[in-house]
Amino acid sequence: MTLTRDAYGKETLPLGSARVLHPQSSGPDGLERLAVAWALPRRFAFVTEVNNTHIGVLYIATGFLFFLGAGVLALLMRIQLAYPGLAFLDADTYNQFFTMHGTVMMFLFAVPIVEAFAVLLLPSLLGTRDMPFPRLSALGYWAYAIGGTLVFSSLFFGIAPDGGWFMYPPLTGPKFSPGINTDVWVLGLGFVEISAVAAAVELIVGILKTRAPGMTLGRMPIFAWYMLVTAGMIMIGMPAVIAADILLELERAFGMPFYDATKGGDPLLWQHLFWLFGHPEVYIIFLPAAGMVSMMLPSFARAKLVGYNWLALAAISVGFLSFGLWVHHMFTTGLPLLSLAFFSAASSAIAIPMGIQVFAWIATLWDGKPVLRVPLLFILGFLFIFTIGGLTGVMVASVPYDWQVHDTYFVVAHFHYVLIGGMVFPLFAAFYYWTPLITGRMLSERLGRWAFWLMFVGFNAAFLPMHITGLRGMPRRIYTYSGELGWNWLNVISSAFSFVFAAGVLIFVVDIIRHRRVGRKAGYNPWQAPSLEWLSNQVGHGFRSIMPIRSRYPVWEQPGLKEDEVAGRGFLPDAPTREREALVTGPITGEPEQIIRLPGPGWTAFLAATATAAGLAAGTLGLTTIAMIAGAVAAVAYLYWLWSTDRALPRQLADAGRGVALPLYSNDSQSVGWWGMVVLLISDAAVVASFAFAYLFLWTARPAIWPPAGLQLPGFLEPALISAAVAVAWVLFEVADRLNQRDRRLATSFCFIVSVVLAGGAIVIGWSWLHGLGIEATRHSYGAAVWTLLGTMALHLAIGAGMALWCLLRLGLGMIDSWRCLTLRICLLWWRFTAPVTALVLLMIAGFPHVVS
Amino acid sequence: MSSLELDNEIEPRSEMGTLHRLLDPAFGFFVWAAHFLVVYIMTAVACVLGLGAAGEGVRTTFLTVLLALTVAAAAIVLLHAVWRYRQHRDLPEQRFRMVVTIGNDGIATVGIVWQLFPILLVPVCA
Amino acid sequence: MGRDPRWLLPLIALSLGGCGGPQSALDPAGPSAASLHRLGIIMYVGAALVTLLVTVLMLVPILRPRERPVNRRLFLWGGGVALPLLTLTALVPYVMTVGHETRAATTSNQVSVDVTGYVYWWDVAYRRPDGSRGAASANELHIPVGEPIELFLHANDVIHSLWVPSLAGKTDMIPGRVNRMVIQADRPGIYRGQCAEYCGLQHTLMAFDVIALPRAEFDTWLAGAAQPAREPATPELRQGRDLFVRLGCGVCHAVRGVSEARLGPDLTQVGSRRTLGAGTLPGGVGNIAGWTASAQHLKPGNAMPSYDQLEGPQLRALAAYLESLQ
Amino acid sequence: MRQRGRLHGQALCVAAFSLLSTIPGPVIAQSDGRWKSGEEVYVKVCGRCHESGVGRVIKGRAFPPQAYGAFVRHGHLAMPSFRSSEIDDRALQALGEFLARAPISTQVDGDAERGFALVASGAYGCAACHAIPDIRFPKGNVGPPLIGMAGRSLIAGQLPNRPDVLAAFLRNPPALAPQTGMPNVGLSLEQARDIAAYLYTLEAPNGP
Repeated sequence: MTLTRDAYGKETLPLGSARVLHPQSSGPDGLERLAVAWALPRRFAFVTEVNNTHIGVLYIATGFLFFLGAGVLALLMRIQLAYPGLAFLDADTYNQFFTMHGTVMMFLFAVPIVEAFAVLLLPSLLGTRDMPFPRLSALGYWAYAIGGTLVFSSLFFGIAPDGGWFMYPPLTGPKFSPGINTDVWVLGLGFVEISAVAAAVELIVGILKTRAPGMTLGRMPIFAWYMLVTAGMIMIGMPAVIAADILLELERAFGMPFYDATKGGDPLLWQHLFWLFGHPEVYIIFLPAAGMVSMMLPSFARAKLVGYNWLALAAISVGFLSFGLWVHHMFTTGLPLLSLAFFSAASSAIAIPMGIQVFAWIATLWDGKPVLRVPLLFILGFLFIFTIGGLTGVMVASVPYDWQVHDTYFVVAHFHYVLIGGMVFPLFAAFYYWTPLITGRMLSERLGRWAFWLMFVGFNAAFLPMHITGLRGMPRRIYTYSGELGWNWLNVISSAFSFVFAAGVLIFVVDIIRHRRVGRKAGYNPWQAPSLEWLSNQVGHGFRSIMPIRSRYPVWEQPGLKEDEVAGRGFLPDAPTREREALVTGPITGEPEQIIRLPGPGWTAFLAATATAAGLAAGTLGLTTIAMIAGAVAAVAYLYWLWSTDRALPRQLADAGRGVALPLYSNDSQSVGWWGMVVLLISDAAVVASFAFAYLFLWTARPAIWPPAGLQLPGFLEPALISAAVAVAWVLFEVADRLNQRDRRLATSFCFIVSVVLAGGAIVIGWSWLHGLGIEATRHSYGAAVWTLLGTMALHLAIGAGMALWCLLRLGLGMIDSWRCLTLRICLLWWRFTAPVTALVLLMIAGFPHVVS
Repeated sequence: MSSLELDNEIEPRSEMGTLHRLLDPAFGFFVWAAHFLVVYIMTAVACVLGLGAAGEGVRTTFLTVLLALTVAAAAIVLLHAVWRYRQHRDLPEQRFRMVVTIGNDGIATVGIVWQLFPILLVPVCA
Repeated sequence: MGRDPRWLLPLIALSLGGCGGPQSALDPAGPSAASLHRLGIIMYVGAALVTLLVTVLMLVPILRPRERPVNRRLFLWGGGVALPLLTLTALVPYVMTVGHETRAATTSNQVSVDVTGYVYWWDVAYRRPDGSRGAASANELHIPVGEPIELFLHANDVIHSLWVPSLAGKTDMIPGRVNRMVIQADRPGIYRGQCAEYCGLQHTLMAFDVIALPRAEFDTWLAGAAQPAREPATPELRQGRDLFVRLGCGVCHAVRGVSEARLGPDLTQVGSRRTLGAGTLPGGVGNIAGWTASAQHLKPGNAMPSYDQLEGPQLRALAAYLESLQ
Repeated sequence: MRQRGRLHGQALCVAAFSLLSTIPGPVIAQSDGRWKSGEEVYVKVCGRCHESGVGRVIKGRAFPPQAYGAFVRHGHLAMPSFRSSEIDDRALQALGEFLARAPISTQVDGDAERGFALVASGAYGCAACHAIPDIRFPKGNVGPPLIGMAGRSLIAGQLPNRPDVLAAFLRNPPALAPQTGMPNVGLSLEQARDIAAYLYTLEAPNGP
C-alpha cells in the first residue's frame, strides 16, 4: 500500500508523524467489520438507531398514516357537503375538521414525507454510506412522530385547532380564540419546524459534502438538485413562519399586541409572514416530487433525461421565484394595485421554469421507448393533473381574476390539483417504484393499475366540478349551504367521487400489506434504473464500497460498476476506525477530502426528541411541572449531545482504499460541522430579518401613531455602548482563535471570560435602556416589536456567552487545543454573525423613529 | 486526484471561495430579489407617505425611478450572463455551470423585465 | 380591451351547463364582474388548449408504434420557454388593465356606503354628503342601478370579506384598515353575497343581499330609510314595542326613534328585510318569532341570545312589532 | 282566555253527540247481514263520524286491533257502543286489522305537495320553530317537532288533531290557542289547508 499523496496537504496536518490506519492488517475482513459497525440495534433498541435509511422508512410510514387520517377527515367533510343543509357534522366539528385536514396534510404529511424520501434515498443516490448528521434526522423524526400524534389526537378531545390552516389573527388571537385550540396548532407547527429544519440542515450539508468521489455538481442525480433547492427554501422560508408563530404566541400568552389593531398591531403582518413561508411551502412540497419524477422517468422511458441542465436551473429558478409570490394570497386585502401587480408579474415568471420542466419530461418520453408500468401511469396522471393545476395557478395569479375566485371552491380545486397532482401522484409513483428497494419485493402491477385508475378518475371527477362550484359562488370553509344556490349537483358529484379516490388509496394500502408475503421478488435493479440506489443493499452500511462516479447515469454508463462495488474495489471497503464512517467530499468537485466518523445508535436523539415533544405539549396544556421536568431532560440531552461532538481523534490519516489516505478530522471550512453552522445561521438570519420586517411593517400600517405619541424617542448613546461591547467580545473571540493556534491557553481563557462579561454587560445596558425609555411590551405594537427584537438579540448574546463558557470548559479539560479546535471555530461563526447583526438592529431601533417622526 | 477523472474545476480552498462558487449561478436571482424588494418596498412606503394624493409630476418622477431601477437590474444580470459565457464557452467541462448560470440569468431577466408591465400599466397607490 | 370574445359564449355555456344562480360569477350583472368574466373566458380557453397540447404530447410516445428521434431543442425552447413567455407576455399586460373599475375614483355626488363586518353580520350605513352616518341597514345593501357605488369596508372584530360575485370580486374587511371598493349593477335585481374570509364558527351563515333598484325607487327607499320608525298602530304592536324596550333589545339594536345602539343590526326596517340573521332565515313574522326565541339554536355562536323566557303572546307581540318595522 | 278554549271544546263535544244520535240502525243492516271487509265497515259506519271531522282520526293510529274492538264494544266519550248484534266479532276483528294497517286519512281539501312547497319556501317560518323531517335546515326547537303530526292526538296540546281544526289553527293560531307563541303568519284558507294536508303526510318514525 503506497500513499499517492495526502488529500489536501494542509500545514496543520502533521504529515511527518502520520501513521496511516490500515485496518486490513489484522482481524476479520472489511465486510465483516462494516457489518459490525453498521449493525442495527435489536428489538426495542431500534429507537436508538439513527441511520438515515432506517429513519427514512419510519418517516415515510408515519407520514403516510397522517395522510390516511387527514384523508378520512376529508371524506367526512364531503359527506357533510353532499347535500344542502345536512347536519352530519356541526359547525364546530366541521371547522376543526377542515383546519386539521389542511394542517395535517400540509405540515404533518406533505413536507415531512418528501423530506423522508430524501432522507431515505439520498445517501444511496449520492453513493455515500450516510449523510453527516444522522442524529439530527433521528431527532427530527421522533419529534415529528410524537408531536404529530399528540396534535392529531387533539381531534378526539374536541380541542383541535379551528381557525383554518393559515390561522389568520385576530380570529386566532387571545380575544376571539381563548381556548387552547390555537395553541395546539402552534405546537404542531413547532414540531414540524424542528423536523423540517433538522432535515434541511442534514440534506444541504449531506448533498454538498458527502457525495461519491467524482460526483461533481453537474453529475449529481437530479433529485439531489431538487432537494438542495428545497432544503435551501426551508431554511429561508420556515423562519418566517417560526417568527410569525412566536409573535402569535407572545400575543396570546403575554398580550404583546402584534396583530391587534386596537393597540397598533396589524392583522396583515401575520399574512405577510405566513405567506412568505406559505407560498414557497407549495414548492417545497412540489419540488421533491418533481425530483422524484425526474429520477423515475429515465427508467421507464429507457432514455436519459432530456435537459438535465435545464431541470437543474429550473429547480433553482423555482426556488427563488417562489419567494416573490407571497402576496399572491393577499390580492383581496386592499393593498395598492401596483404592489399587487408586482406579485402578479413575478407569479407569471415562474411559468417559465415550470414549462421547462413539463416539456423536459415529455421530451424524455419522446426520446425513448416508454414502458407503461404502474409508476409511469402515476407520472402521466401527474403530468395531466398538474398541468391543469398550473394553468389555474396562472388564473389565480391574475390579480383581478383572483378577486372572484379567492377563498372559493375554485381555489380549493386549484390547490388540490397542484398538491394531489403535483405531489400525491408522484408520491404514489415513488411508492411503487422504490418499495422493492426497501422490501425486496414488487408491488402488484394489477392492483396498481386499479389503484391508479380509481384515484385518477375519482380525483378528476371530484375536483374538476369544484372549479364551477366556486365560480357559481361557493366560498370555501362553509359547513353547509342553501339548496337554492345552484351548487347541489356539483357537490353530490364531488362527494361521491371523493370516495372513488379513497378506494384507490385503499387498494394501495391492501397491496402494501399483502406484497410482503406474496409480492414477486425484485432482484437487483428491477426497473433497470440508471442511478446508484439500486447498488446499495439498504441495510446498514449500504454500499460494499464507495464507487467513484464519472457519469450522471453511472449504472448505465460505467461498465463493471456493480462488480467493482461488490468486490470492494471502491473507496472505504473497510471500516478503518471500526466505527460508522463516511467519505467527505468537496462541495463542487466531489473530490474526497476526509473520512468522518458517524455516530452510531444512541439514546441521545430519541430522548431529546421525546423530552422536547413532551415538554412542548405539557406546556401547551398548562401542565407546568411536567413541562419543566421534560424541559430539563431535553436540556441535559442536548448538552450531552453537544458535548459528544468534536471528539478526540488521532492525528492520523486513514486508508480510504484505492491507494488514497485521508485525514479523520478537519477543523476548518472543510468540516461538515462548519457547513452545518453556516446553514443554521442563514436560517437564524431569516428569523431576525422577519422580526425586523415586523418592526418596519407595523410602521407602514400605522404611520400616524407609530411610534405612539408621548413616547420618548430612543437615543444613540446606549446602542453605541452595546455595539461597542459586542464588537469587542467578537474581536476577543477572533483573538482567542489565534492565541489557541499558538497554544496560549491562559490568554485564550482570558479572552473567553472577558467576552462573557461584555455580553452580559450589553444585555444589562439594553434592559435598563428600554426601561428608561418607558417602552412597554403590552401597551402598543411599537413596544412589542422593540422588545421582541432586542430580546432576540439578547438571546443571541446569551448564547454567545454560553458558547464562551462552553469553550472555556472544554479548553480547561483539554478538549480544545490547537488542532482540535472545531468547536471554537463554530462558536466563532456565531459571534461573526451576532455582533454585526446586533449593531444593525440597534441602529435601526435607535434611528428609525427619528427618520419617520 | 489521480485515480479519479475529475473536472478541471478546482475545489476552492477558502471559506468564501466555496460559497461564492456555489451561489454564483444564482446571481441573477439575487439581483431579481433585490430589485423586487426595492420596488415593492418603495411603492409601499411611497403610498404610506401620501404619493396617491401627490401631483402628477411627483408620480411621474417616482415611476421614472422605478423604471430606471428595473432597466439597471436587467442590464446587470445580462452583463453577468455575458461575462460568464465568455469565461466558460471554451471549457466543455464547465458547460453545466455555464448553462445553469445563463439560464438562471435569463429567467431572472424576464422576471425583472416583466415588472415593467405593472410600472407602466397600473395606477400608483389606487 | 381587445376584441369582445362574445362568440365564445355558447361554447362556454355548453361546457358549464347553467351558470345562473343568485350568487354566480358566471352570470355578471355589473361592469367589474363582466370584465373579470371576460378575462376568465379567455383564460379558460387558453388553459383548455394548453392542457390538450400537453395531454396529446405525453400520450404520443406511449401510443406510437415505433420510436423516432426527437428534436429536444424544439421541446425545451418551444414548449418550455417560448410557449409560456409569449402567451404570458400577451396575457400579463391585459390582466393588468382589467378590473381597475373596482378602485376607480368617484365623483362627489355618488352614493357612498360604509359596510362593516361583524361576527357574523354586516352593518350598512349610507354616508351623508358631509360624511356623517346617515340611513342604516344591515345585511342588505340597496343601490341605484347603473351608477358606481363607493363602498368603504371596515371590520369590527375579525377579518371578513365582502363578495357579491355577480357584481364584482371580493375585498377583505380588516380590523384597523379601511378598504375602498366601487361596485355597480347594470340591471335591477337582487344579488346575493356571502362572507368569503373564514371568520369563525358561523362564517357559513353570513350572507347578504344587494338590491339594485332604479334610481327613483332607490331615492324613495333611502328617504324612507332615513325616517324614524313608524309609531305602532295597534295595542299588540304597542305591547311589542314596550317589550322591545323592556327586554333590553335596544341595548344592542337600533330602531330609529326608539334606540340608538350599534352592537347588533339596525332594526329600523327589519320587517322589510329579505333575510334574518344575515341570510340564516327568510324574513316574515314567523321567522322573526323563531329567530327571537332560538337564535342560538338556529345559528349557534352568534352574538344574539335566545329569548326563550318569553310567553307565547309576548313573543308574538314582539315579532309582530318587529315585522311592522317596514 | 284559557277558559274560552275549554268552552270551545265542550261545544264541539255536544255537537258531536247530537250528530251521533242520528246514526240509525238500518245503515248497519245489509242485504245478507254480513260484512265483506273491515274497510266496508269503516266506510259505511265509522266513516260517518271519523271521516267527516266529527270524531277523531282513527286511521293510521297503529293501535293493536283489539283496542279498536274495545272502543267499539264499550264506546268512548261521545262514541256510542256497538253490540255484537250490530257488528259480529269476525267483522270487528277485520275492522281492527284494517284500521291498524290503514294509512292516515288525508281527507283534507288540500294539496300536500303545494303545502310542502309553502313550508319549504321558508317564508312562513315553519321550520324556524319546528323540526320538520323533509326540511334539512333550519330545524327549529321552539315548538314541537312535526314528525308524526299525522298521528298526534292534539294540536298545540289542546285542540283535537282534525284536518279542519289544524287548517284553522294554521291560519290564525292565537284565535284557537290564545297562549300559543305561534304567530299568525298570514296564510290564506287554501294555503292553510295545503299545509295541513302536508302535515298529515308526516308519520311517526316507527309508525305503521
